[in-house]
Amino acid sequence: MFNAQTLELLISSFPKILVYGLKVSVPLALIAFVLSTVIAVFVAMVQYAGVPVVRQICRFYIWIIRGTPLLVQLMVAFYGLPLFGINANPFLVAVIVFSICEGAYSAETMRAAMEAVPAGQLEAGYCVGMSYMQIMWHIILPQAFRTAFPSLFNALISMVKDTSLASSITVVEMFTRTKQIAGQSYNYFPLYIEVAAIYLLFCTVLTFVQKKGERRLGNYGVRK
Amino acid sequence: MFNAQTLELLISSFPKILVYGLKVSVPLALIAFVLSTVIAVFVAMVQYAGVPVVRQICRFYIWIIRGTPLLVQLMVAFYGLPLFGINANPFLVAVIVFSICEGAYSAETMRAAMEAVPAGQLEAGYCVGMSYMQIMWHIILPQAFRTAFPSLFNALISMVKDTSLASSITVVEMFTRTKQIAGQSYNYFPLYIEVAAIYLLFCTVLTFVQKKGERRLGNYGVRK
Amino acid sequence: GCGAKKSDDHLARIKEAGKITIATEGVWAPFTYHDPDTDELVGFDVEVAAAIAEKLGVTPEFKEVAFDGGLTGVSTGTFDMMANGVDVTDERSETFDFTEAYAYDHAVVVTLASNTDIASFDDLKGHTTANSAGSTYEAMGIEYGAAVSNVDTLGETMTLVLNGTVDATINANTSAQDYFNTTGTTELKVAAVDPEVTKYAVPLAKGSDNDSLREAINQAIADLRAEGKLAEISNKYFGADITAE
Amino acid sequence: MALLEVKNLKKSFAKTEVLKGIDLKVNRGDVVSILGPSGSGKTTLLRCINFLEKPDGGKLSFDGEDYDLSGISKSDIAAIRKKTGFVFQGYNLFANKNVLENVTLGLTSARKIPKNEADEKALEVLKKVGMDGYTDYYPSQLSGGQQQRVAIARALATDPSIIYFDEPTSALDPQLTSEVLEVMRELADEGMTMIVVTHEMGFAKEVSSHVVFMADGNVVEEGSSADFFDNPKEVRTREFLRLTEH
Amino acid sequence: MALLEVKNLKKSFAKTEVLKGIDLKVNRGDVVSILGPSGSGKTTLLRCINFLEKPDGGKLSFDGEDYDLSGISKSDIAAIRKKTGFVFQGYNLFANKNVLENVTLGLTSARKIPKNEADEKALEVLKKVGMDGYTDYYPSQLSGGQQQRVAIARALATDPSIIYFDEPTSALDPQLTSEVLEVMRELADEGMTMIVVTHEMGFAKEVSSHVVFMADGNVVEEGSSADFFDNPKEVRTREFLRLTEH
Ligand SMILES: Nc1ncnc2c1ncn2[C@@H]1O[C@H](COP(=O)(O)OP(=O)(O)OP(=O)(O)O)[C@@H](O)[C@H]1O
Ligand SMILES: Nc1ncnc2c1ncn2[C@@H]1O[C@H](COP(=O)(O)OP(=O)(O)OP(=O)(O)O)[C@@H](O)[C@H]1O
Ligand SMILES: [Mg+2]
Ligand SMILES: [Mg+2]
Repeated sequence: MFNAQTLELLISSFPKILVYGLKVSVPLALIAFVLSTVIAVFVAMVQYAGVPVVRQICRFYIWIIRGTPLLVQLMVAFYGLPLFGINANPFLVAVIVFSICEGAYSAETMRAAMEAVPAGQLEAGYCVGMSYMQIMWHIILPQAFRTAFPSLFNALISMVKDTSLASSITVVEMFTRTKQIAGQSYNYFPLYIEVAAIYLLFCTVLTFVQKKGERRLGNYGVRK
Repeated sequence: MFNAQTLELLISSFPKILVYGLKVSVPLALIAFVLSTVIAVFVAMVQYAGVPVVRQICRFYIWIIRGTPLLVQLMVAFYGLPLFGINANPFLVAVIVFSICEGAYSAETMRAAMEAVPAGQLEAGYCVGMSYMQIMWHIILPQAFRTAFPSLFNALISMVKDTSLASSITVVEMFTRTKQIAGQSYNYFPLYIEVAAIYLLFCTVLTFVQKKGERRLGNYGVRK
Repeated sequence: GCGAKKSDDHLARIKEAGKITIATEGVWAPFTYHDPDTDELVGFDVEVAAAIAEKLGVTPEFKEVAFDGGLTGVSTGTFDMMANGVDVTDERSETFDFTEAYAYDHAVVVTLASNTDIASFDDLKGHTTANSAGSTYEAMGIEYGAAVSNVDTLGETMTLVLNGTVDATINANTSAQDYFNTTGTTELKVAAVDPEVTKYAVPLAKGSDNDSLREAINQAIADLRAEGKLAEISNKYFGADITAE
Repeated sequence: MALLEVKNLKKSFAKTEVLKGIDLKVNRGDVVSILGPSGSGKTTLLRCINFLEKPDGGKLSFDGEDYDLSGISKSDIAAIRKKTGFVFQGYNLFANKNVLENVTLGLTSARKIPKNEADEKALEVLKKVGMDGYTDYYPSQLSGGQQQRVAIARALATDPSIIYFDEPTSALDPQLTSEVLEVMRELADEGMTMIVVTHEMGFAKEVSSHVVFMADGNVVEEGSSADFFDNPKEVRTREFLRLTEH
Repeated sequence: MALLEVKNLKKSFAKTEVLKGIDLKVNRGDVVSILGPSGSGKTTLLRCINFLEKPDGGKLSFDGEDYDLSGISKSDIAAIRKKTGFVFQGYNLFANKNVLENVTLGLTSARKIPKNEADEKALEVLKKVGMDGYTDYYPSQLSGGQQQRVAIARALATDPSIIYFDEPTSALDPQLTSEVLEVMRELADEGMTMIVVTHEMGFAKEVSSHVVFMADGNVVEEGSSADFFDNPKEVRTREFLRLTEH
């Protein structure tokens, strides 16, 4: 299985696979990561503040999304939408579904992080005359985000790999691209190892960015 | 697509799918969860204690495993082992690979939870004459486990769904079973919705067990 | 465009749009795959579908998608049709309306060349096979009393046979031959051929909306067959004509 | 006329009544010390009059306006809070902001004062508490006494009519305590109105104009600082003063 | 012969020398108070002699055995720790164990004493600190004073030759402080050997037999308790005593 011909295949396919990682998998994961974080912050805030009805809706959202497979969510969104006359771009649908799905997980992370900010921070904000939203924006969210950051980044790293599910809705990303190439020669195994190595490369870069980011966000003078 | 015939299909397939959930997906996830937790505790402890060389090995393990897709890990294990003359049972391979993969993620969770136990707990243990391992066992690990429990359970809920990847190494679990049934009539969509509902059922039960478990583990008299 | 009232007839809508969307996997040689040299989507099904589109007077627009997604998309109208060596059974005909067959195939049993236990489908009883979940071949394996394992792709199935993990695999004769040709393996052989014929046809969503489209595709297939075009494509990819029964 | 007057303030948690009808009057320039055993409701009283807890009943008149404590509107709460300062026992400095930002945030964000004006004001009050050399330190980099002085500066920056202190020195060691008490003494001398919950008898005796002694949710005794310490009338007061003199 | 004698103990963190060569001698039955300003190295001293920090150099003789502080073996550390007790400023009770388990764990787990014997011993020491009614409470359900008394019971349970206290009352309010000091006074009366880092001048004066005053990593002055307070020799000592009398 591992001979000169395989080596040649690996070399020639490397750029082809890589380009789909850079063009599809990574952008998909990154955009969805940003959007999911926005969703997570909103959903976490609603629960933190205990907004009556909206809170229940958010719990329902988290329950449904965490309880069902991402693949099915993707298919429901992509093939279900046309039933309502909406013909969306598959990449767009993938971005939205990944954002919504990851948003549910990250919302729980953010909520826990917000609850870990001491209540005194909120009270002190009130006592200098700030409004609830001002306190959220300047005090609670920055501190919660710092706490949640490593977990959120972990989720991003997972998501880069999960993008392969998008093949069910016509999005050809890095993993499907690998299958295409492997399908030409039936030489799946070496190519799968190759794509794993490329994922590893991306994840190493992301881990590095995470470390930098953690330092950038600062730990507010706390010695570690 | 949704007609009387589909309804009949859904009803007749329900027990068939469910039984594969109870027989394969859930046991696979549960066994792997237990084993991965054992791995996680070990790996987290090695890092917490800063054991020289083993610590580097553990970091390497975490880096490789989190950086590569579970699917490829499964295939490397399953198709790679026979190259060394080992013909393992696919379910066993799946259990091992899921345990090792989840172990890497959970190790990070456990490590963070151990680091969150105040240093004074360790020092107080030394001061009453306990050994390092006694302190770990009686003091640090129970407290860390309590903190990590919700995250670990989240991972379990994800894993129940991820078991579907085991199909690539010949393990027929709930999702593959659904594909089999759908393949007879090519009526994928309704059956996918059905299997999603069954996943949701399992996850609801697990969430309930988690709540009970959290209460059982106790919060050591801390008022919430 | 949005807002404008859409025609109730699928064929009319396709003609109006000037294109037909065709779902295909793109990872299954020689039916639908990427040419190793040009990287273009090619294959028997791809060329047949393109020829059909030409007959309809529209441009083919291929959508590469996983098998389950492709069929789902056909049933919901996301794709107009699928060209992916979809084989017809009675049960599937209740979910989709199939056109006339454009190719025929036979199921074969593939084993190690050294295998002497299996010489017919009946010999499968008590042996292990591997196939993708939901495929016709999986059902056959079960029917003949084999213990069937599931994997995703043909390459994986063959690997399992080569490894000795399973005793045999059932697959389309066409696929098996292509695998032998592409990989040049001599360790495998066709151990048995099923006399029953497998029909490859185009699945369309159920409903009278599709009547005229099905008619048009049937006509296109008949014309292409009469013109010798189908045989030409078949010879190009299989080195044999599989388009006549 | 009194700056702040509380009448019949009541507050229960679940079944326990923590404040059983408190009356309190503070004139401009007063320094009122609140003493009392642990659990008597001192903190709860301060928190109620700044609405960190929702009072169950009572009247408040503040700066000439009358309010019903149990039914007060959000905008009234916001208005009152803009005229008061609060110094917590645990400092509660904003952990993600440096010293300067901690002091300016109440100005720039809550009062929309331009940044340069806010910085100027912040430096002025930080100087007053001797912390102007630490503007870019984060709270975690400061000692307890330094944090508490920044917290006082934060309260001062908004030019409040009154500042509430809840045991401002109880988390500090003796030396840091002296630093903070010194700052408070200066504020008193400058005529700042203050209510101070404290265990520091020395401070209560020397600095405050009035002393209120609470026990079990009631005001047991109150009076001028001199009267209270030299001539306590109630048995409970005497017992308390004896105990804290260990 | 001294129970514990430290000679020329040195300890640095990174570049800063925190202990610059400390000598300390404690006889059986002594109660030694260690005083000194914040940052003088008092906590570090206690932590070094119980090996919670690794000393850089110095000699220790303990219970008749001599050790080299910088090169002491793990088994010697374990042996010494089994004869000592430590009471932390922040209590450090085991959060996942109830009061009884907190006290018995050092017996059952570290010393393999049967559970029923350990329980008996635990009840005895809990009674001594007045906490025998709280055996099944968790630390988080107790007030600071109660927690500190349990911490003392935990240290007592193993029958140590000496107990080290690091500011045992500084996190407590005046009333809780009295409770804990009362327990320590009784221990002293019973002849327990103790080293107490404290800011409580009253305690140091009345209870301790010796006082050590530290500043900047050095012992500035030491002597009998009476001598030290009535007749301090060093300028720094006098300055310190004046400051803490605010
Ligand atoms: N959020 C709460 N829920 C329930 N009970 C509370 C709450 N806050 C305070 N209490 C109770 O109210 C009583 C008064 O508490 P408060 O903190 O006002 O006392 P304090 O006089 O400030 O005491 P200390 O001197 O210890 O600070 C106590 O018995 C306390 O347990
Ligand atoms: N782990 C550490 N790393 C670096 N410096 C430290 C560490 N622990 C203590 N120090 C420094 O050593 C010096 C002495 O600290 P130590 O805690 O022993 O003082 P202390 O006399 O107990 O003070 P306090 O009365 O405030 O408790 C201080 O300057 C402190 O900042
Ligand atoms: Mg209070
Ligand atoms: Mg100290």
